[in-house]
Amino acid sequence: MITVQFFARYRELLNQDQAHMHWDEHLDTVGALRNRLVDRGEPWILLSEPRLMCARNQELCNLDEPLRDGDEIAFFPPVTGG
Amino acid sequence: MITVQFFARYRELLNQDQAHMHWDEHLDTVGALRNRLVDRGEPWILLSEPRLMCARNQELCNLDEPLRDGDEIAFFPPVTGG
Amino acid sequence: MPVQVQTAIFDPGQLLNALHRDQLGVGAVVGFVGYVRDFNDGQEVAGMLLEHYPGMTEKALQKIVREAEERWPLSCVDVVHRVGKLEPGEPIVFVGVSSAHRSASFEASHFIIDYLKTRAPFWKKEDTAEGPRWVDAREGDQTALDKWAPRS
Amino acid sequence: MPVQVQTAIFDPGQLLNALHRDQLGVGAVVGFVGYVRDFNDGQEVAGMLLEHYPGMTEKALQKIVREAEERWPLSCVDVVHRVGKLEPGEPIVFVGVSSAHRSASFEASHFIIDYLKTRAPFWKKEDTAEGPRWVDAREGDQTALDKWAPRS
Repeated sequence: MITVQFFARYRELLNQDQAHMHWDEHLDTVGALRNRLVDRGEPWILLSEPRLMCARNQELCNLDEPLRDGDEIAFFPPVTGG
Repeated sequence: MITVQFFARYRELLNQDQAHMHWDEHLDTVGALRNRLVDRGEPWILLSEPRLMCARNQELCNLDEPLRDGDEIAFFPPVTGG
Repeated sequence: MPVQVQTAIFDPGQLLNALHRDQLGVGAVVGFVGYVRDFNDGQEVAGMLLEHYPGMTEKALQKIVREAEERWPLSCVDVVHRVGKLEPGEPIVFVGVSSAHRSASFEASHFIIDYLKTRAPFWKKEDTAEGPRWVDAREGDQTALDKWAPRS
Repeated sequence: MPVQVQTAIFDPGQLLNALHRDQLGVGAVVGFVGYVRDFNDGQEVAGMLLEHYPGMTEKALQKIVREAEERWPLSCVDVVHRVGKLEPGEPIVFVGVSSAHRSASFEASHFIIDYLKTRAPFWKKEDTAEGPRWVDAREGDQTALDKWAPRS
Protein backbone atom coordinates (compact mmCIF):
# COMPACT_ATOMS: atom_id res chain seq x y z
CA MET A 1 0.00 0.00 0.00
CA ILE A 2 1.18 3.50 -0.92
CA THR A 3 -0.15 6.57 0.88
CA VAL A 4 -0.37 9.58 -1.41
CA GLN A 5 -0.90 13.06 -0.01
CA PHE A 6 -1.91 16.27 -1.78
CA PHE A 7 -1.49 19.81 -0.54
CA ALA A 8 -2.69 23.34 -1.21
CA ARG A 9 -4.04 23.92 -4.73
CA TYR A 10 -3.75 20.22 -5.61
CA ARG A 11 -5.68 19.20 -2.49
CA GLU A 12 -8.45 21.64 -3.39
CA LEU A 13 -8.68 20.78 -7.09
CA LEU A 14 -8.53 17.01 -6.46
CA ASN A 15 -10.97 17.49 -3.61
CA GLN A 16 -9.00 15.14 -1.38
CA ASP A 17 -5.95 15.32 0.83
CA GLN A 18 -5.00 11.67 0.75
CA ALA A 19 -5.35 8.51 -1.36
CA HIS A 20 -4.24 4.91 -0.85
CA MET A 21 -3.01 2.83 -3.76
CA HIS A 22 -1.90 -0.75 -4.06
CA TRP A 23 1.74 -1.07 -4.93
CA ASP A 24 2.75 -3.20 -7.92
CA GLU A 25 6.02 -3.82 -9.72
CA HIS A 26 5.27 -1.24 -12.44
CA LEU A 27 5.12 1.48 -9.79
CA ASP A 28 8.89 1.51 -9.52
CA THR A 29 9.40 5.28 -9.25
CA VAL A 30 7.54 8.30 -7.89
CA GLY A 31 7.19 9.42 -11.51
CA ALA A 32 5.44 6.14 -12.46
CA LEU A 33 2.96 6.76 -9.63
CA ARG A 34 2.40 10.31 -10.86
CA ASN A 35 1.78 9.04 -14.42
CA ARG A 36 -0.73 6.48 -13.24
CA LEU A 37 -2.66 9.24 -11.46
CA VAL A 38 -2.46 11.56 -14.50
CA ASP A 39 -3.85 8.74 -16.69
CA ARG A 40 -7.11 8.93 -14.75
CA GLY A 41 -7.89 12.12 -16.72
CA GLU A 42 -9.54 15.25 -15.27
CA PRO A 43 -8.86 16.62 -12.71
CA TRP A 44 -5.76 14.45 -12.18
CA ILE A 45 -4.13 15.88 -15.26
CA LEU A 46 -3.01 18.85 -13.18
CA LEU A 47 -0.32 16.60 -11.66
CA SER A 48 1.44 16.70 -15.03
CA GLU A 49 2.42 20.35 -14.61
CA PRO A 50 6.19 20.70 -14.81
CA ARG A 51 6.51 22.70 -11.60
CA LEU A 52 5.02 19.86 -9.49
CA MET A 53 7.07 19.05 -6.42
CA CYS A 54 7.13 15.69 -4.66
CA ALA A 55 8.36 14.10 -1.47
CA ARG A 56 9.01 10.49 -0.54
CA ASN A 57 8.66 9.63 3.13
CA GLN A 58 8.64 13.33 3.98
CA GLU A 59 11.79 14.25 2.07
CA LEU A 60 11.86 16.23 -1.17
CA CYS A 61 12.70 14.00 -4.14
CA ASN A 62 12.74 13.89 -7.91
CA LEU A 63 10.35 11.92 -10.11
CA ASP A 64 13.03 9.29 -10.72
CA GLU A 65 13.12 8.46 -6.99
CA PRO A 66 12.56 4.69 -6.46
CA LEU A 67 9.19 3.77 -4.95
CA ARG A 68 8.72 0.92 -2.43
CA ASP A 69 5.62 -0.64 -0.94
CA GLY A 70 4.65 1.22 2.24
CA ASP A 71 6.02 4.58 1.12
CA GLU A 72 4.35 7.88 1.91
CA ILE A 73 4.41 10.05 -1.21
CA ALA A 74 3.27 13.66 -1.46
CA PHE A 75 2.57 15.83 -4.49
CA PHE A 76 2.29 19.59 -4.17
CA PRO A 77 2.69 22.88 -6.06
CA PRO A 78 5.83 25.01 -5.57
CA VAL A 79 6.11 26.01 -1.92
CA THR A 80 5.46 29.61 -0.85
CA GLY A 81 6.35 29.85 2.82
CA GLY A 82 8.63 32.29 4.58
CA MET B 1 44.38 78.70 12.37
CA ILE B 2 44.06 74.93 11.84
CA THR B 3 42.66 72.68 14.57
CA VAL B 4 44.26 69.24 14.56
CA GLN B 5 42.73 66.37 16.52
CA PHE B 6 44.22 63.02 17.47
CA PHE B 7 42.37 59.90 18.55
CA ALA B 8 42.94 56.54 20.22
CA ARG B 9 46.54 55.27 20.03
CA TYR B 10 47.78 58.53 18.45
CA ARG B 11 46.14 60.62 21.17
CA GLU B 12 47.86 58.50 23.83
CA LEU B 13 51.31 58.39 22.22
CA LEU B 14 51.31 62.10 21.38
CA ASN B 15 49.92 62.80 24.85
CA GLN B 16 47.41 65.30 23.46
CA ASP B 17 44.02 65.22 21.82
CA GLN B 18 44.24 68.53 20.04
CA ALA B 19 46.73 71.04 18.62
CA HIS B 20 46.35 74.42 16.96
CA MET B 21 48.65 75.47 14.11
CA HIS B 22 48.96 78.64 12.10
CA TRP B 23 48.02 78.15 8.49
CA ASP B 24 50.50 79.24 5.80
CA GLU B 25 50.60 78.85 2.04
CA HIS B 26 52.89 75.81 2.21
CA LEU B 27 50.22 73.93 4.15
CA ASP B 28 48.18 73.38 0.99
CA THR B 29 47.09 69.78 1.66
CA VAL B 30 46.32 67.55 4.62
CA GLY B 31 49.45 65.59 3.66
CA ALA B 32 51.60 68.73 3.93
CA LEU B 33 50.23 69.25 7.44
CA ARG B 34 50.99 65.64 8.32
CA ASN B 35 54.56 66.03 7.02
CA ARG B 36 55.16 69.17 9.03
CA LEU B 37 54.09 67.29 12.18
CA VAL B 38 56.25 64.27 11.32
CA ASP B 39 59.25 66.60 10.85
CA ARG B 40 59.08 67.44 14.55
CA GLY B 41 60.66 64.01 15.20
CA GLU B 42 59.66 61.66 18.08
CA PRO B 43 56.93 60.90 18.91
CA TRP B 44 55.36 62.64 15.89
CA ILE B 45 57.01 60.22 13.53
CA LEU B 46 54.19 57.76 14.22
CA LEU B 47 51.96 59.87 11.96
CA SER B 48 54.03 58.62 9.01
CA GLU B 49 52.59 55.10 9.30
CA PRO B 50 50.94 54.12 6.04
CA ARG B 51 47.67 53.01 7.66
CA LEU B 52 47.02 56.49 9.10
CA MET B 53 43.51 57.74 8.43
CA CYS B 54 42.51 61.40 8.26
CA ALA B 55 39.43 63.56 8.15
CA ARG B 56 38.90 67.16 7.05
CA ASN B 57 35.99 68.98 8.70
CA GLN B 58 34.69 65.67 10.04
CA GLU B 59 34.69 63.80 6.74
CA LEU B 60 37.17 61.07 5.81
CA CYS B 61 39.68 62.28 3.24
CA ASN B 62 42.96 61.39 1.58
CA LEU B 63 46.32 63.08 2.17
CA ASP B 64 45.99 65.03 -1.09
CA GLU B 65 42.86 66.78 0.22
CA PRO B 66 43.27 70.58 -0.05
CA LEU B 67 43.72 72.40 3.28
CA ARG B 68 42.23 75.82 4.03
CA ASP B 69 42.63 78.19 6.93
CA GLY B 70 40.03 77.38 9.62
CA ASP B 71 39.82 73.68 8.82
CA GLU B 72 39.40 70.98 11.46
CA ILE B 73 41.73 68.11 10.64
CA ALA B 74 41.91 64.76 12.45
CA PHE B 75 44.52 62.01 12.32
CA PHE B 76 43.75 58.55 13.67
CA PRO B 77 44.66 54.86 13.37
CA PRO B 78 42.39 52.48 11.41
CA VAL B 79 38.93 52.44 12.99
CA THR B 80 37.76 49.38 14.96
CA GLY B 81 34.10 49.98 15.81
CA GLY B 82 31.10 47.75 15.25
CA MET C 1 15.04 23.08 19.80
CA PRO C 2 16.23 25.07 16.81
CA VAL C 3 13.05 24.64 14.72
CA GLN C 4 9.46 25.42 15.70
CA VAL C 5 6.22 25.33 13.67
CA GLN C 6 3.29 26.92 15.47
CA THR C 7 -0.05 28.68 15.08
CA ALA C 8 0.63 31.08 17.97
CA ILE C 9 2.03 34.53 17.31
CA PHE C 10 5.61 35.14 18.53
CA ASP C 11 7.77 38.08 19.60
CA PRO C 12 10.69 38.51 17.16
CA GLY C 13 12.60 40.76 19.56
CA GLN C 14 12.48 38.17 22.31
CA LEU C 15 13.77 35.50 19.92
CA LEU C 16 16.59 37.80 18.77
CA ASN C 17 17.73 38.48 22.34
CA ALA C 18 17.52 34.79 23.27
CA LEU C 19 20.13 33.96 20.61
CA HIS C 20 22.81 35.68 22.62
CA ARG C 21 21.83 35.21 26.23
CA ASP C 22 24.83 34.35 28.40
CA GLN C 23 27.01 33.21 25.52
CA LEU C 24 30.08 35.38 25.89
CA GLY C 25 31.78 33.90 22.82
CA VAL C 26 29.03 35.16 20.52
CA GLY C 27 30.03 38.35 18.74
CA ALA C 28 27.36 38.60 16.07
CA VAL C 29 23.64 37.84 15.94
CA VAL C 30 21.53 38.30 12.82
CA GLY C 31 17.75 37.99 12.91
CA PHE C 32 15.41 37.95 9.94
CA VAL C 33 11.66 38.51 10.37
CA GLY C 34 9.13 37.99 7.58
CA TYR C 35 5.82 39.80 8.06
CA VAL C 36 2.40 39.54 6.39
CA ARG C 37 2.05 42.56 4.11
CA ASP C 38 -1.28 44.24 3.33
CA PHE C 39 -0.51 44.23 -0.39
CA ASN C 40 0.95 41.59 -2.71
CA ASP C 41 1.09 41.05 -6.47
CA GLY C 42 -1.13 44.05 -7.17
CA GLN C 43 -3.89 43.23 -4.67
CA GLU C 44 -4.79 44.24 -1.15
CA VAL C 45 -4.46 41.36 1.26
CA ALA C 46 -6.81 41.16 4.27
CA GLY C 47 -5.15 38.09 5.78
CA MET C 48 -3.88 34.66 4.87
CA LEU C 49 -4.08 30.99 5.69
CA LEU C 50 -0.79 29.11 5.86
CA GLU C 51 -1.01 25.40 5.03
CA HIS C 52 1.86 23.00 5.66
CA TYR C 53 2.74 19.31 5.57
CA PRO C 54 2.77 18.20 9.22
CA GLY C 55 5.63 15.81 9.87
CA MET C 56 7.66 16.83 6.85
CA THR C 57 7.82 20.53 7.72
CA GLU C 58 10.00 20.12 10.82
CA LYS C 59 12.27 17.64 9.03
CA ALA C 60 12.72 19.95 6.05
CA LEU C 61 13.59 22.90 8.30
CA GLN C 62 15.99 20.82 10.38
CA LYS C 63 17.75 19.66 7.22
CA ILE C 64 18.21 23.24 6.04
CA VAL C 65 19.58 24.22 9.45
CA ARG C 66 22.01 21.27 9.41
CA GLU C 67 23.24 22.33 5.96
CA ALA C 68 23.89 25.84 7.27
CA GLU C 69 25.72 24.46 10.31
CA GLU C 70 27.96 22.39 8.04
CA ARG C 71 28.77 25.42 5.94
CA TRP C 72 29.44 28.08 8.56
CA PRO C 73 30.78 28.00 12.15
CA LEU C 74 27.60 28.85 14.06
CA SER C 75 26.78 29.00 17.76
CA CYS C 76 22.96 28.85 17.68
CA VAL C 77 20.24 28.76 15.07
CA ASP C 78 16.56 29.43 15.70
CA VAL C 79 13.78 29.05 13.12
CA VAL C 80 10.13 29.71 14.00
CA HIS C 81 7.44 29.49 11.31
CA ARG C 82 3.73 30.01 11.78
CA VAL C 83 0.87 28.11 10.18
CA GLY C 84 -2.88 28.69 10.16
CA LYS C 85 -4.61 32.05 10.07
CA LEU C 86 -2.48 35.23 9.92
CA GLU C 87 -3.37 38.94 9.80
CA PRO C 88 -1.48 41.71 7.94
CA GLY C 89 1.33 43.03 10.11
CA GLU C 90 1.83 39.75 11.97
CA PRO C 91 5.21 37.97 11.85
CA ILE C 92 5.24 34.80 9.73
CA VAL C 93 8.77 33.57 10.18
CA PHE C 94 11.87 34.24 12.28
CA VAL C 95 15.33 33.03 11.31
CA GLY C 96 18.08 33.89 13.77
CA VAL C 97 21.74 32.90 13.81
CA SER C 98 24.51 33.60 16.29
CA SER C 99 28.22 33.21 15.63
CA ALA C 100 31.60 34.59 16.67
CA HIS C 101 31.80 36.80 13.55
CA ARG C 102 29.29 38.70 11.46
CA SER C 103 29.79 37.23 7.99
CA ALA C 104 28.81 33.72 9.17
CA SER C 105 25.68 35.06 10.88
CA PHE C 106 24.61 37.10 7.85
CA GLU C 107 25.28 34.41 5.28
CA ALA C 108 23.79 31.52 7.25
CA SER C 109 20.54 33.37 8.06
CA HIS C 110 20.16 34.50 4.45
CA PHE C 111 20.90 30.94 3.25
CA ILE C 112 18.30 29.44 5.61
CA ILE C 113 15.47 31.75 4.54
CA ASP C 114 16.36 31.34 0.84
CA TYR C 115 16.21 27.54 1.19
CA LEU C 116 13.11 27.64 3.37
CA LYS C 117 11.35 29.63 0.61
CA THR C 118 11.94 26.88 -1.97
CA ARG C 119 12.29 23.64 0.05
CA ALA C 120 10.01 23.78 3.10
CA PRO C 121 6.40 22.60 2.56
CA PHE C 122 4.38 25.75 3.32
CA TRP C 123 1.70 27.28 1.08
CA LYS C 124 0.09 30.69 1.47
CA LYS C 125 -3.51 31.39 0.58
CA GLU C 126 -4.34 35.09 0.66
CA ASP C 127 -7.71 36.72 1.28
CA THR C 128 -8.22 39.45 -1.31
CA ALA C 129 -11.21 41.58 -2.36
CA GLU C 130 -11.69 39.15 -5.26
CA GLY C 131 -11.70 36.17 -2.91
CA PRO C 132 -9.03 33.78 -1.68
CA ARG C 133 -6.07 32.95 -3.93
CA TRP C 134 -3.07 30.69 -3.62
CA VAL C 135 0.15 32.68 -3.72
CA ASP C 136 2.23 31.85 -6.76
CA ALA C 137 5.87 30.88 -6.26
CA ARG C 138 8.22 33.72 -7.20
CA GLU C 139 10.75 33.06 -9.93
CA GLY C 140 13.20 35.13 -7.88
CA ASP C 141 13.08 32.61 -5.04
CA GLN C 142 14.60 29.95 -7.27
CA THR C 143 17.29 32.24 -8.67
CA ALA C 144 18.09 33.40 -5.12
CA LEU C 145 19.57 29.95 -4.57
CA ASP C 146 22.22 30.48 -7.25
CA LYS C 147 24.33 32.58 -4.90
CA TRP C 148 24.71 29.58 -2.56
CA ALA C 149 25.98 27.21 -5.26
CA PRO C 150 29.50 25.91 -4.52
CA ARG C 151 32.05 28.19 -6.14
CA SER C 152 34.21 26.49 -8.74
CA MET D 1 16.40 59.54 13.89
CA PRO D 2 18.06 56.65 12.07
CA VAL D 3 21.46 57.00 13.78
CA GLN D 4 22.20 57.11 17.50
CA VAL D 5 25.52 57.17 19.40
CA GLN D 6 25.11 56.59 23.12
CA THR D 7 26.76 55.35 26.32
CA ALA D 8 23.55 53.71 27.59
CA ILE D 9 22.90 50.03 27.00
CA PHE D 10 20.04 49.21 24.61
CA ASP D 11 17.61 46.35 24.00
CA PRO D 12 18.24 44.83 20.54
CA GLY D 13 14.87 43.01 20.51
CA GLN D 14 12.98 46.23 21.12
CA LEU D 15 14.85 47.93 18.27
CA LEU D 16 14.12 44.98 15.95
CA ASN D 17 10.39 45.11 16.69
CA ALA D 18 10.28 48.89 16.29
CA LEU D 19 11.45 48.57 12.68
CA HIS D 20 8.15 47.02 11.70
CA ARG D 21 5.59 48.59 13.96
CA ASP D 22 2.41 49.52 12.08
CA GLN D 23 4.04 49.47 8.66
CA LEU D 24 1.90 47.01 6.75
CA GLY D 25 3.97 47.35 3.57
CA VAL D 26 7.07 45.99 5.29
CA GLY D 27 7.61 42.31 4.52
CA ALA D 28 11.16 41.80 5.73
CA VAL D 29 13.19 43.08 8.66
CA VAL D 30 16.83 42.17 9.27
CA GLY D 31 18.61 43.09 12.48
CA PHE D 32 22.31 42.71 13.21
CA VAL D 33 23.65 42.89 16.78
CA GLY D 34 27.35 43.06 17.61
CA TYR D 35 28.25 41.97 21.15
CA VAL D 36 31.36 42.33 23.31
CA ARG D 37 33.02 38.90 23.43
CA ASP D 38 35.01 37.65 26.41
CA PHE D 39 37.85 36.52 24.13
CA ASN D 40 39.58 38.23 21.20
CA ASP D 41 42.85 37.73 19.33
CA GLY D 42 44.00 35.02 21.73
CA GLN D 43 43.33 36.89 24.96
CA GLU D 44 40.57 36.99 27.54
CA VAL D 45 38.78 40.32 27.53
CA ALA D 46 37.35 41.68 30.79
CA GLY D 47 35.73 44.73 29.18
CA MET D 48 36.47 47.57 26.80
CA LEU D 49 36.44 51.30 26.36
CA LEU D 50 35.02 52.60 23.10
CA GLU D 51 36.43 55.94 21.96
CA HIS D 52 34.89 57.95 19.14
CA TYR D 53 35.14 61.32 17.37
CA PRO D 54 32.16 63.32 18.60
CA GLY D 55 30.61 65.30 15.81
CA MET D 56 32.10 63.24 13.02
CA THR D 57 30.67 59.91 14.21
CA GLU D 58 27.02 60.74 13.55
CA LYS D 59 27.86 62.31 10.17
CA ALA D 60 29.85 59.25 9.11
CA LEU D 61 27.02 56.90 10.09
CA GLN D 62 24.40 59.05 8.37
CA LYS D 63 26.47 59.05 5.19
CA ILE D 64 26.68 55.24 5.23
CA VAL D 65 22.91 54.99 5.79
CA ARG D 66 22.27 57.41 2.89
CA GLU D 67 24.48 55.30 0.62
CA ALA D 68 22.48 52.18 1.54
CA GLU D 69 19.20 54.01 0.91
CA GLU D 70 20.42 55.03 -2.54
CA ARG D 71 21.35 51.45 -3.35
CA TRP D 72 18.33 49.50 -2.08
CA PRO D 73 14.61 50.32 -1.73
CA LEU D 74 14.34 50.52 2.08
CA SER D 75 11.52 51.48 4.41
CA CYS D 76 13.44 52.21 7.63
CA VAL D 77 17.02 52.03 8.83
CA ASP D 78 18.14 52.15 12.44
CA VAL D 79 21.76 52.27 13.62
CA VAL D 80 22.66 52.45 17.32
CA HIS D 81 26.31 52.38 18.43
CA ARG D 82 27.57 52.58 21.96
CA VAL D 83 30.65 54.43 23.26
CA GLY D 84 32.37 54.46 26.64
CA LYS D 85 32.73 51.51 28.99
CA LEU D 86 31.33 48.12 27.91
CA GLU D 87 31.26 44.71 29.61
CA PRO D 88 31.51 41.29 27.93
CA GLY D 89 28.08 40.16 26.75
CA GLU D 90 26.78 43.69 26.26
CA PRO D 91 25.54 44.82 22.84
CA ILE D 92 27.87 47.26 21.05
CA VAL D 93 25.99 48.00 17.87
CA PHE D 94 22.58 47.41 16.29
CA VAL D 95 21.94 47.76 12.56
CA GLY D 96 18.36 47.16 11.48
CA VAL D 97 16.74 47.52 8.07
CA SER D 98 13.14 47.06 6.95
CA SER D 99 11.99 46.67 3.37
CA ALA D 100 9.26 45.11 1.25
CA HIS D 101 11.50 42.14 0.34
CA ARG D 102 14.20 40.19 2.10
CA SER D 103 17.19 40.58 -0.22
CA ALA D 104 17.20 44.38 0.21
CA SER D 105 17.02 44.07 4.00
CA PHE D 106 19.82 41.50 4.15
CA GLU D 107 22.15 43.26 1.75
CA ALA D 108 21.61 46.77 3.13
CA SER D 109 22.18 45.75 6.77
CA HIS D 110 25.31 43.78 5.84
CA PHE D 111 26.56 46.72 3.75
CA ILE D 112 26.01 49.19 6.59
CA ILE D 113 27.92 47.17 9.19
CA ASP D 114 30.76 46.45 6.72
CA TYR D 115 31.15 50.17 6.01
CA LEU D 116 30.73 51.14 9.65
CA LYS D 117 33.64 48.82 10.49
CA THR D 118 36.03 50.66 8.16
CA ARG D 119 34.63 54.22 7.88
CA ALA D 120 33.08 55.25 11.19
CA PRO D 121 35.47 56.80 13.76
CA PHE D 122 35.28 54.32 16.65
CA TRP D 123 38.25 52.71 18.42
CA LYS D 124 38.13 49.83 20.87
CA LYS D 125 40.51 49.49 23.79
CA GLU D 126 40.24 46.12 25.50
CA ASP D 127 41.07 45.26 29.12
CA THR D 128 43.11 42.05 29.17
CA ALA D 129 45.09 40.23 31.86
CA GLU D 130 48.22 41.85 30.39
CA GLY D 131 46.68 45.30 30.63
CA PRO D 132 44.72 47.47 28.21
CA ARG D 133 45.39 47.21 24.48
CA TRP D 134 44.05 48.98 21.41
CA VAL D 135 42.28 46.54 19.10
CA ASP D 136 44.05 46.21 15.78
CA ALA D 137 42.03 46.69 12.60
CA ARG D 138 41.25 43.38 10.92
CA GLU D 139 42.50 42.90 7.37
CA GLY D 140 39.22 41.05 6.67
CA ASP D 141 37.22 44.21 7.36
CA GLN D 142 38.85 45.92 4.39
CA THR D 143 38.41 42.94 2.06
CA ALA D 144 34.77 42.64 3.21
CA LEU D 145 34.14 45.84 1.26
CA ASP D 146 35.07 44.19 -2.03
CA LYS D 147 31.69 42.50 -2.30
CA TRP D 148 29.99 45.90 -2.41
CA ALA D 149 32.11 47.25 -5.29
CA PRO D 150 29.99 48.13 -8.34
CA ARG D 151 29.81 45.14 -10.65
CA SER D 152 31.25 45.75 -14.09
